[in-house]
Amino acid sequence: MTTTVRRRRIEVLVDKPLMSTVEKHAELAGIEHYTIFAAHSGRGHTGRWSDDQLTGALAKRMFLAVSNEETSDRFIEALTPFLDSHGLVLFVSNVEVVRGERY
Amino acid sequence: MTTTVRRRRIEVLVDKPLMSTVEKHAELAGIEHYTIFAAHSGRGHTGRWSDDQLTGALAKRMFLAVSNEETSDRFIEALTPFLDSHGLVLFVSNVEVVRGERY
Amino acid sequence: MTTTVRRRRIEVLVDKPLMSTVEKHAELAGIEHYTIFAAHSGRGHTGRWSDDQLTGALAKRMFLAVSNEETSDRFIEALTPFLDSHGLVLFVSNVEVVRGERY
Amino acid sequence: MDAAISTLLSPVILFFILGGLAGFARSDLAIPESIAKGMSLYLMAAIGLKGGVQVAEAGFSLGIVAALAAGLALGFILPLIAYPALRWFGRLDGVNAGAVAAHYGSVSVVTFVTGVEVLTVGDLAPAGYMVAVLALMETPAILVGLFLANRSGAAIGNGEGKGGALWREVLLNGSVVLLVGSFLIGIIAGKDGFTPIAPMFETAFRGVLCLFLLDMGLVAARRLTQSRALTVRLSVLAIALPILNGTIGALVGILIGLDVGSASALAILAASASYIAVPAAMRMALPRADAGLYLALSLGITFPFNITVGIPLYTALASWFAGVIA
Amino acid sequence: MDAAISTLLSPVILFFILGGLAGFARSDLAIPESIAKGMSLYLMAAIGLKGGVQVAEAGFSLGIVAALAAGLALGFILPLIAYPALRWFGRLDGVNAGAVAAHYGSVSVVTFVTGVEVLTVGDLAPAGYMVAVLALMETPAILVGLFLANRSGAAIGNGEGKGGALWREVLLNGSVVLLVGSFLIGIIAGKDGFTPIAPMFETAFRGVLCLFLLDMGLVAARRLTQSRALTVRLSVLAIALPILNGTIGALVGILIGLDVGSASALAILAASASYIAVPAAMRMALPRADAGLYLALSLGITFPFNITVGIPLYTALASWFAGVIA
Amino acid sequence: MDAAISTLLSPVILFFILGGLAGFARSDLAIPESIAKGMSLYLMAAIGLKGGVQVAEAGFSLGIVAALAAGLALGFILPLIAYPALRWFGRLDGVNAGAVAAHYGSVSVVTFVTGVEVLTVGDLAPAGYMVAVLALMETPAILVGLFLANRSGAAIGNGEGKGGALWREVLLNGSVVLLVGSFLIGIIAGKDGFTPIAPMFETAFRGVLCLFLLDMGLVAARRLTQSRALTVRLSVLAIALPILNGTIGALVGILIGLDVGSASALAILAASASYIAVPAAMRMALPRADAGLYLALSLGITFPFNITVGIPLYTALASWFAGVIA
Ligand SMILES: Nc1ncnc2c1ncn2[C@@H]1O[C@H](COP(=O)(O)O)[C@@H](O)[C@H]1O
Ligand SMILES: Nc1ncnc2c1ncn2[C@@H]1O[C@H](COP(=O)(O)O)[C@@H](O)[C@H]1O
Ligand SMILES: Nc1ncnc2c1ncn2[C@@H]1O[C@H](COP(=O)(O)O)[C@@H](O)[C@H]1O
Ligand code: NA
Ligand code: NA
Ligand code: NA
Repeated sequence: MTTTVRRRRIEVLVDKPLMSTVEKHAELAGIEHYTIFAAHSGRGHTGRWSDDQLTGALAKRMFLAVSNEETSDRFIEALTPFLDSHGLVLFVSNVEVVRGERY
Repeated sequence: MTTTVRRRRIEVLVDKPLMSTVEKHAELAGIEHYTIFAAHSGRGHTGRWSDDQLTGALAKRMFLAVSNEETSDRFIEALTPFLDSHGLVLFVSNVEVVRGERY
Repeated sequence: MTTTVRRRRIEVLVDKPLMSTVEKHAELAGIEHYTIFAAHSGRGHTGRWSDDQLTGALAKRMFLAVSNEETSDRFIEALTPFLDSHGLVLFVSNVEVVRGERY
Repeated sequence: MDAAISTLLSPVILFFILGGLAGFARSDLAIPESIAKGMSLYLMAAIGLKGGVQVAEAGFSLGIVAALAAGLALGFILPLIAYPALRWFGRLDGVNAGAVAAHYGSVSVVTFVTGVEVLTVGDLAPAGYMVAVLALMETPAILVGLFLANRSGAAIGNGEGKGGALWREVLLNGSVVLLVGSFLIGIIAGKDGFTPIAPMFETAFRGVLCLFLLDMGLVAARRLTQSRALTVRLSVLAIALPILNGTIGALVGILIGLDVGSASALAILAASASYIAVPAAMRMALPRADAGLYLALSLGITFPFNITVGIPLYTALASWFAGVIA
Repeated sequence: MDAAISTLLSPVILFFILGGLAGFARSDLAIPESIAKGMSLYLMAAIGLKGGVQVAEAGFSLGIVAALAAGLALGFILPLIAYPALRWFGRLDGVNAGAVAAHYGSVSVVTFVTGVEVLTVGDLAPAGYMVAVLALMETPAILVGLFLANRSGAAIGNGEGKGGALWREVLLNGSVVLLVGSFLIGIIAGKDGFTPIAPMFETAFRGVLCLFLLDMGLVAARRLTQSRALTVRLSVLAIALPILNGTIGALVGILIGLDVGSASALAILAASASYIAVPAAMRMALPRADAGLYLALSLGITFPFNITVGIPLYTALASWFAGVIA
Repeated sequence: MDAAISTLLSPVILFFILGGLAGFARSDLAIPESIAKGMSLYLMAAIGLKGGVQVAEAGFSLGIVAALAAGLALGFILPLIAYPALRWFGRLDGVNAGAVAAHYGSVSVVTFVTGVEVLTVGDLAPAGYMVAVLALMETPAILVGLFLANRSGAAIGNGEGKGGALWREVLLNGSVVLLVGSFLIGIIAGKDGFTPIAPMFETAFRGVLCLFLLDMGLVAARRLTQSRALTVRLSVLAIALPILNGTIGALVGILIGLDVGSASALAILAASASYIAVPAAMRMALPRADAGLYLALSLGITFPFNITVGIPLYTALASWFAGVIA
């Protein structure tokens, strides 16, 4: 059987215009590889929203990175001050990966 | 280190025209915040599909919400009758969040 | 309460032109149902990328399947030789599902 | 015969064939979904506007009422014919038979649009009000199909979906709203109001139709190859039903006194199978029905048949009936 | 009055109304986002090009300088009027009041484009350089709005976003770059260079505007129904502010010696509220402001008001001021 | 010289420069991907149709055979020249050198389209059959590039991708299918069949090209700034290779007896580097090659060079060779 090791999966929901803040702190914390997904719509404290490419103000993205515990802790620490001011939604969970040395 | 608490991550794959059922039950169960993603394509018991915006009949969405155990149980319970009739695919897993009181 | 059982959630980040390899091995390993999402952008060892539909060469997809341990192990085993050559990124984690016999 | 061949050799149809061939050969040629959707909306707005302007020019006539009534009647009756054929000859269960029957009772905007193009080239341009008939025929079959599926015991989505959302989907379906709305705008604006926007909605029309049919060819081929539930019996029905419905439509059109062009248009409407309004409604109301199946039948078989063979056939039938009756 | 009614009955406005009705009825009619964005970019390129070509034809004039200066001044002053109204009458906190004020001080390209269409039909075509005024008026209000929001104590994004990204967003905003760029291309290319591309940018213009306004109607209705924070007081302001700003704009335009058409265009610019450049900048600089709210006000109320009632109103005001002063 | 400057000042090229400047300044101006893809498909269909109609008018000639043979030969030979240059001067490994060589041996549809526009304005319109040469030149270089990369020891995707999927990608690539298909439709439809769809495919052509090149400017700037592997040596090659290939193409064109316009078109094809068919095939067959690198070279450097400097240069070369030889 292929051996796997445990790593941390970090996901951050963030407004499109504020993504650069998340990316900057990811890179500072040592997260070099990440993937971004576009959200379609949702509901939050100001009601229903859906991405209209026209104004761009309501678009949301999902930032996804898998990394080791240390790096992920550093990243979470760095983002914590922005959770409220930037309305970030951050989840962390465990995943197993093959070739653990890459993460 | 930033303290995190355990919450439940609920994901539901659902046909686009049936999403309103999932949203209604989410709101009834007390899930006020959620995010929806568009799926691109896939394979199920009727074969390969891919979202063509033309007919709209084959589009699928992913509903994602993070909430506490109680709310998530209520939501799962409410959706269970629709799993078969609406072809829903529902997963639950654990995540850690900062600022646990918000979920 | 609705009873749930533990299953494996497998996610594979893969270049769009190489998706067919992943799908082929999924089907060979017995994964009959899966869903694919389009990634928006990201950062890897060759730098920043974002999906431009024009060349299509930089588009990435996320393959997602939930299945039982045995099938998922078989699939991971089959994909391992391609992790490096095809630049696949593969994560596995635990999820709970209702109607476990379907997965 | 000559007309049929010249139809097949017009760029509009050739692009459809190109798309179909590329799709079967599994070329990676693909038109972005949003572009296809945009072109589809454009075609609806254009056909609606032009129909409205024509009605504004021609004024009200009794033919309008007769055609609307005939269309409405066909919308209710055709699924009642299709359903038993699908159940007993096609061997479908009640839910799937009801869902497919709804598709064949309703109409395909693009089949109509292509038909109008072909008829216009052949000097048989149908009356402008046929656009209103098109809009009217979109929904009745949905109700009949759901009724038939329910009778067969399909609990519609556990009591869900029966509510407002479904009714909104049925009555305020995007294509119905856009067709009816543009038709009314055409009537209000009239020829003078239309002139400034004509370059967009008239001059560019055929070119857009070419590119749209290219995509439809690709989509039709994909639907056909991806479906798992398609049987020979069902494929036979996907050709027999449009021929039957088209014949009925042509006959009814001539009997109620429509000109040959308008009767042909009615036949094309009757023969066409929906692939926009009905699939969306069925997905909502009958989630257990196999979407891959009804799209394979309506988009994968009936649509190509109508575009290539059906349109000239129904036109010939309408001319023949007109000759016999006159 | 007649002019106002004929405006309301032109296809361009009728499509907007159709979209609004469909949106309120919650029809599933929807134009793909990317198509809407594409049409919006097209409209900007077209209006920029045409303005540039007109300036190349008409040559440089003192009117240009006066109009640019007036536009710039309005961009700085209008948010200073809107802010106290939003805080005290509208009962918004400082951050939201600053964000909304920025929208009303800036401009809406599509309101301008629709206004130019209506004015041109009424033989009051504004000068080509008004496009430059449009571009110039997009950003000053953003700076004033941010200043006001900050004074009220809103730590802008924790010190983040103040940096290069925000400035780039403000100064190199896509719509500003495209407008200014196309304007310059129009000046360089002149009438001769424009002729070969005119079929795309001139002939098709109104048709595209119809479809785009259909989408704007849908979007406006959605914004209005989805917002939670909309109050009666704010809704009143979303109509009072454009009337006030439009009156100021018309007056200033006539006072600095613009012809009635150009003064009307300046009034339309002053009255219009941004929904592209400003929302994006506010989301970045004031993430705590409620995006649903400012879009509901600018897109959901002010935009429809301007398109249907405002444009003829501001034109009438400009004509009246011109008469009084002459 | 004059011709070169007037080329640079045409709106088509100015929009490209605008896009490039906006991209370098990191403006948030962006054209939705699906719109860009749609315009790219439109341009292919239009150029294919027009080429086909011209061939239908002009009839078959020996020139066609000569041009096709020359194009095929260039497609096989040019990568064999590029590969050693990339390995030894550019210091790339075998896999990347093979992948990049394939790009330079293949062709860019938009460079060709822009070239035809420029040539037509300068009264040097190339023959319609050059579209067939364009289609024929898309794939041979892919085979040669893969052969070279493999010789250097790159196990292609672990034995995967060698199969049907890759061959389908290479031979049934969307752009090849659309070009060849539209070309054939143009031949079948002829001038009479083309007239009704000409407003879409001919009149609007240049306008669409403007907007598409705006996007290409943005994309080129992004490719250039995002790549990590770009070196000075490789950048030199990204300009030297098109000059060399263009010179060869112009010479070959004149030697086989093509008119100056067609020879210039062959030169432009030879000089251009693929950014649609080849990147997709390389991603599949050589997943370890750096996609950021080959796109930076072909889209970020060679494409802008050809659009602004290359096209007039190769045309001048072809004229000069024609004079020398005559
Ligand atoms: N618990 C959650 N689960 C999933 N998505 C969420 C959650 N909380 C917030 N979001 C998303 O983030 C957006 C902003 O959240 P809020 O700041 O709470 O309005 C919402 O509109 C949702 O799309
Ligand atoms: N185990 C699974 N993992 C991921 N996606 C699934 C799974 N089961 C079903 N799906 C998705 O849900 C769709 C409908 O599933 P089914 O009802 O099994 O045909 C499929 O086409 C997939 O896209
Ligand atoms: N650890 C990771 N977490 C999330 N996405 C990743 C990760 N590693 C790689 N990726 C994605 O996969 C792409 C290719 O990765 P690489 O092969 O490392 O260049 C990157 O551009 C990312 O989008
Ligand atoms: Na029918
Ligand atoms: Na304003
Ligand atoms: Na080349």
